[in-house]
Amino acid sequence: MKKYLLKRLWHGIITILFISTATFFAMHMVPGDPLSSEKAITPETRKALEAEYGIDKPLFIQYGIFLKKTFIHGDLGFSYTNRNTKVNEIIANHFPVSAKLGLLAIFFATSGAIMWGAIAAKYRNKLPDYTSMVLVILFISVPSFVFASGAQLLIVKLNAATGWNLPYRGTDSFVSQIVPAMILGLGTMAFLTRIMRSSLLEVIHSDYIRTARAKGLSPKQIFFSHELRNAVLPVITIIGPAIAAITTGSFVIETIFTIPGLGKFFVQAVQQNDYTVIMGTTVFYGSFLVLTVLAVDIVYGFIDPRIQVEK
Amino acid sequence: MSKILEINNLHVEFDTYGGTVHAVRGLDLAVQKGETLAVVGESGCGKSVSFQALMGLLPMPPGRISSGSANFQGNDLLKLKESEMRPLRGSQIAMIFQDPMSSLNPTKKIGDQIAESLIIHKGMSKRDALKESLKLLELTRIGEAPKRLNQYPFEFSGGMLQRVMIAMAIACKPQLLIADEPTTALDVTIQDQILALLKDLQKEYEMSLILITHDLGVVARMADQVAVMYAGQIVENGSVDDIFYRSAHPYTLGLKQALPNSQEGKSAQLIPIDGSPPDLFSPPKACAYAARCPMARKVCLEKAPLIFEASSKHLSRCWLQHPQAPSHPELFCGERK
Amino acid sequence: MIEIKQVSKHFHLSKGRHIKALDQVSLEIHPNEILGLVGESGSGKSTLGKVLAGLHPKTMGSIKYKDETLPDNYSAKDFLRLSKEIQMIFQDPYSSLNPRMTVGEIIGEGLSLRKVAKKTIQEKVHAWLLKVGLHPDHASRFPHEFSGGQRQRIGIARALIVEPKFVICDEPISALDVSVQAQVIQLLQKLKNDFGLTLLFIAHDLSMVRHISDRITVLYLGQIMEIGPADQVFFHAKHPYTQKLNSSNPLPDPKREREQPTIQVDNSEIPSPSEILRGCPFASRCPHVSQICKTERPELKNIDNNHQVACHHLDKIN
Amino acid sequence: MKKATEIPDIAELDFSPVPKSEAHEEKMRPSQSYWQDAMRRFVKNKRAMLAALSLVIMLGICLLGPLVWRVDPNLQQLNEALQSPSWSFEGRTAKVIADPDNSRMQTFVPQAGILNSTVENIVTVGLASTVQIHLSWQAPPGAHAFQIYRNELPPLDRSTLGVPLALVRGLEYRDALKLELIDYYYSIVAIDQDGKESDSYKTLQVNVEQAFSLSDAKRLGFDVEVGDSVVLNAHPLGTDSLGRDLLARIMKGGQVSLYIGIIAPLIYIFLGIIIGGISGYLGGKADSLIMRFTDFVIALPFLLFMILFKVAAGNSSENSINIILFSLILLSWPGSARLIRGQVLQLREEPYIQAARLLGGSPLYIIFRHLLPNTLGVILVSLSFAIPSCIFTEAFLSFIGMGVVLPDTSWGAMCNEGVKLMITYPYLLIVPSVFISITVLAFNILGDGLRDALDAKMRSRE
Repeated sequence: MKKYLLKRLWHGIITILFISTATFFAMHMVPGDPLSSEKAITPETRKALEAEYGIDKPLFIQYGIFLKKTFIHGDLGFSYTNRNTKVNEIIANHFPVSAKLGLLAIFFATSGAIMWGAIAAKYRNKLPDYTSMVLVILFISVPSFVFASGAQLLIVKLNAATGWNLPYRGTDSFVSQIVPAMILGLGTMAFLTRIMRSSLLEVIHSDYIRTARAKGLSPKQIFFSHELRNAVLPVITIIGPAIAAITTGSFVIETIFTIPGLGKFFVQAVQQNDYTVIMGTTVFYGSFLVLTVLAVDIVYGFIDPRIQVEK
Repeated sequence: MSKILEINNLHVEFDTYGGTVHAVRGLDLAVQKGETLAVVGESGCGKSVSFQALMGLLPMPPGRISSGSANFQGNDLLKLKESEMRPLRGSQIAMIFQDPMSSLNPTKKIGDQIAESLIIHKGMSKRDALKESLKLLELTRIGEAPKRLNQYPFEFSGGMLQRVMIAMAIACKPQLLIADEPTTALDVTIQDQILALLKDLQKEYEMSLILITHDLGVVARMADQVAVMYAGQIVENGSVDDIFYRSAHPYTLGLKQALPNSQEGKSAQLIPIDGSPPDLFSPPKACAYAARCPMARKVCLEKAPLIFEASSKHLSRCWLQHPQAPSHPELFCGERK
Repeated sequence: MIEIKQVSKHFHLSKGRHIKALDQVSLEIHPNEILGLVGESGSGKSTLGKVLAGLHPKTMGSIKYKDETLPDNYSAKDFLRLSKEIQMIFQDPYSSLNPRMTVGEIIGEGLSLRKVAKKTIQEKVHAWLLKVGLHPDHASRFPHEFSGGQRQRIGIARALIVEPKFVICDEPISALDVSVQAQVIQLLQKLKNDFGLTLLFIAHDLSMVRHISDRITVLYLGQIMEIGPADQVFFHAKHPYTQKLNSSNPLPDPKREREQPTIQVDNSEIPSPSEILRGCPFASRCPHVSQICKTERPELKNIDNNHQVACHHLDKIN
Repeated sequence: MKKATEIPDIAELDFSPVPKSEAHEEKMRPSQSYWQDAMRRFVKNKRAMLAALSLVIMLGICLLGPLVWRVDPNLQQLNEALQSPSWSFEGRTAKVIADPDNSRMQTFVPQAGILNSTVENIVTVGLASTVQIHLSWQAPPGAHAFQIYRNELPPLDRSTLGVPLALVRGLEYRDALKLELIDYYYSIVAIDQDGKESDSYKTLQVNVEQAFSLSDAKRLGFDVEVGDSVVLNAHPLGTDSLGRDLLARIMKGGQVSLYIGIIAPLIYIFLGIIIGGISGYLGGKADSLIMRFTDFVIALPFLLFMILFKVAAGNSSENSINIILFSLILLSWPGSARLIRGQVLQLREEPYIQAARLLGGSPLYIIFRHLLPNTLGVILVSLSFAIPSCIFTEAFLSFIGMGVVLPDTSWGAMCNEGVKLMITYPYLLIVPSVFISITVLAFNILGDGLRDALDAKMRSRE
């Protein structure tokens, strides 16, 4: 188990390095340099700025400095558009907002998927199954921004019609996060529902469930002590990628609902060509995702005994 | 001796896209207390399906029991409600399956899986059930039983898993154990061990044993009574010696002749059975074996054969057992001549 | 005809761990004989078949076919050249036929790869369909329309249409029903006589191997335990493992089974092939085991004409 | 089993021997290849056929539509802006009028006195058209200025006069504010010396006609004079804020969405087949090297890198469509390479491949004769799921402004434009959303149908 953990951790570190390198060089493919967009600056200021940002040095030295700053000092530099703000601060200020939203969405997606998937599998080829499968394919096919805009429109009209004051933007209260989180988790939930349904169907038809029935267990006992745990395993393996989908999906939701999360900030930075912020956010998100997938894998190792003992 | 289980006229059908498959077509069987009944037949003859239907383990739909009764200690198993059947399953009647690897839950500890039936049928506490599980595991002669209790199925070999299955099956001292091809997936030397174990446990617990198999060697080693199945019906039923030394049905005879003998010296040619079993979507009205039978007569293709008694308690579903039918030298025809 | 010398085959699992599927196996196969190869799962019997056919490169040793030393690693050209000599019949009649090809294409594949004229192929395919007991009309059908026994016959026709001299039968009957097994065995025996084939017959069913073979080789965990004439090995086995194998094998004869002395209780497990370090592989299960068995590997010793056994305690046991 | 009790007499039974040939006859169903069989299943699947039909319609609209609907999707007609969808396909005629002249303004000398009456004689000057509505009126004594209100419904009282348009210190007002083909109710309230609005008002109902100013007409390419009339386009799906026809834009945007959605998967699955196929077939070191690399690419956060590539290629580049295409391919091939490799690895061990090797089949022969035909089903299914996911990705990127840029458009980009005016003009968002959703939905259902028809695992379960 220890060996397995170390191996996985090592893989994770290499992947993060790869992501950083890819990000660095992708950013340096940009034609011109970040300062050319600045309004008229004197050669002296320009020199000073170049020195400040370190872009007067050869590319590979810049790369070395970038790696050293990023991984040894954990310093992602200053924003270009907002000179006095460190990228670290931006992340520290805005990531928690996104994280809260993402966690809520993941919770909503997984719990919903397990429930719907189980219901669909249990009533296979009956009405609940058909309805949930139609909804699943709808939720997979309709882009989240459509749902988000639609929901917002609905809330606005509802408020106008009833005189209520339901929140449709911002993060003032916990309530205001529920609708965005649900919409953010919708696609993932649909996807996971499908997996849950098919994995439960496979489990239901497996030999060991027949054994459990032959032992005289009741359907309820079989479901909770045999079927559920085995059926959830494949769902858990996909939670890593699902978290990735949800975190990146949050760009849109945050933009539409004007939630001041990191996603919205990233989109803004891209629109303003704020390179340090783009790079910093990418490296941060990339590392975050790699670590998340790693964490999910490790958790999986604890749940599935086959992995636990083998490695 | 008394009958512990009596199955009458069991019909099982499957609804598929291609039509209805008549998998079991009127099965009659009786098992005596403490004896071993072997049910032999080739794949697709309905032997496993019959007993899964009996235990209520058949997925329905597509499966369907269209008629029949099964008397087990005064209860008709086929008419019992699921909730009435449950207390019997695993405590009075237990079952073990062919593939021990897939028949155990891969994510549950062995000990917990054995303890489960003790907890539900005997109302034991988990602690007592685990203690009892250890005893059961030791009974199956598995090595290092205390350690095994906390392991998962993937850490076991096939033979050990089959021992676990057996431990699980005998946990509540059932009166009847149904073993569905228990050794087919195992190596010969391991099969030997498992068969010996089953034999010993049967004696010790005074269980009746129904052994479903396709291997005539296993039948010869284990059985008291034998039922030979073909195309969803029993074609011959008798004691193990009746079946092997006084085969009264051409199919039984065919099976024997298709196997190599074990006399020293040059062995005789194998005689294969031509053709393949009939399509059970539309089973033949007359004798199902007639198309492949080297001894077939016109009547076999026209009329369903009746059941004749070749000798005492030795039954055969074949027209050639008719008291006045022409005789064949290989086929045992009782005291007729 | 075939001379196998000290052939080993190791499979690498992960760093530093490997399985010795075959461990210094030496064996001769004579022209026009059927050599049976028995062993339990993990004994390496299928591996030996695949090494002989060139499907697995061998780790060590040499194989001589007629007078030619076969290459370690086969190229497509080697296969094409040797396809007239060595062919193989596979175990699983379901996965051994390409589901997207018609039966005619499958059987004719060997000929079309040699660029034989289409017409000739068609004629030969028809002839072979008849030879294996199928109908020429079946050529246009797909494998999924056939039963296991019929599929196995298609596999036999595919292997034999190129007229090989040596055919490796890798458990050709294990997946079949008893009545169908006899059909396939009979077909193989007939074809062997008609074409003067040499067969390596791999199976785990001792009775069947004894029935069809002239000689039997017993393999256990990648090593040969005993080789000898079929009846010698079956009725007068000298190696404790072969004896155990024989006594475990249930015979379709209730009287004999009742007579058989009940052997002492044995709960030993077959060790995993990666665990064997040195000594006799059967040492962990052998009732006659002594210190030497655990440290020294027994050599194959001639005890009779053509009968060889690898055991330290031959005299003590027999 | 029970012994028969009544045994028929031997005379009733025919125990004569059967000739061998009579006993054995083989029944076989008509032979069907894998593809025929799959096709039959697919055609029987009603949902999948419906999806296929809607895709054909969708492709027809986007590719053939522009041949029928000859409207320039980039044509901006500000006076046609933000028209709601209407199902009348008939063109509307519009008069061409002289360009509005804003220079002449009547001088207005306020009369002294106390404001105690309302404005008189409100009239329209010239043609009241969608170009302009010119009002003029007479001032009551004491009026120093006038407040103009406009409403789309007749006002009921002083408080329901509608939108205050302007405060005018003259006796005329020219209204050109988003005029539509409806009746307007203009109310004028006089204002006294102290800037206090009078309590009374006068209302005029104005009937608007469709018209074009001469210069607008010329700019749009009509060769006309004042007094002529031109035929205007109908807008079945309405127009956007710049007056561009939404139907034409949907067709154009659809071409882009479908182009990216179909070409990208075709290319990256092809790449995947080659890379995965080589990797799986070669095995060993080459395989683990290639697979390690694909693992890394898969680990890249997909959307972030899509955006990153876009930024790196220049955010406002003219070639925005191909940049998205390229980035999609660059980031998506590893998935299909892995899939194909898995298939090849699995198939490579199949006995029929080994049999083909034994018969002397070269690697190329084995790949084309055995491996590819057996992976084709999987490839087709993954393609049918890759297409909707690419359409989705493009829409997503364009929606956050990171995708297709002007002058090109796509459904996602149209949604992006639409969301800004969503509250007041919901159709701007709804129309492109519906097109995206239907297309993606249809592809997904089609993929499900294909998988059901082709998947061998599903077949054996039946």
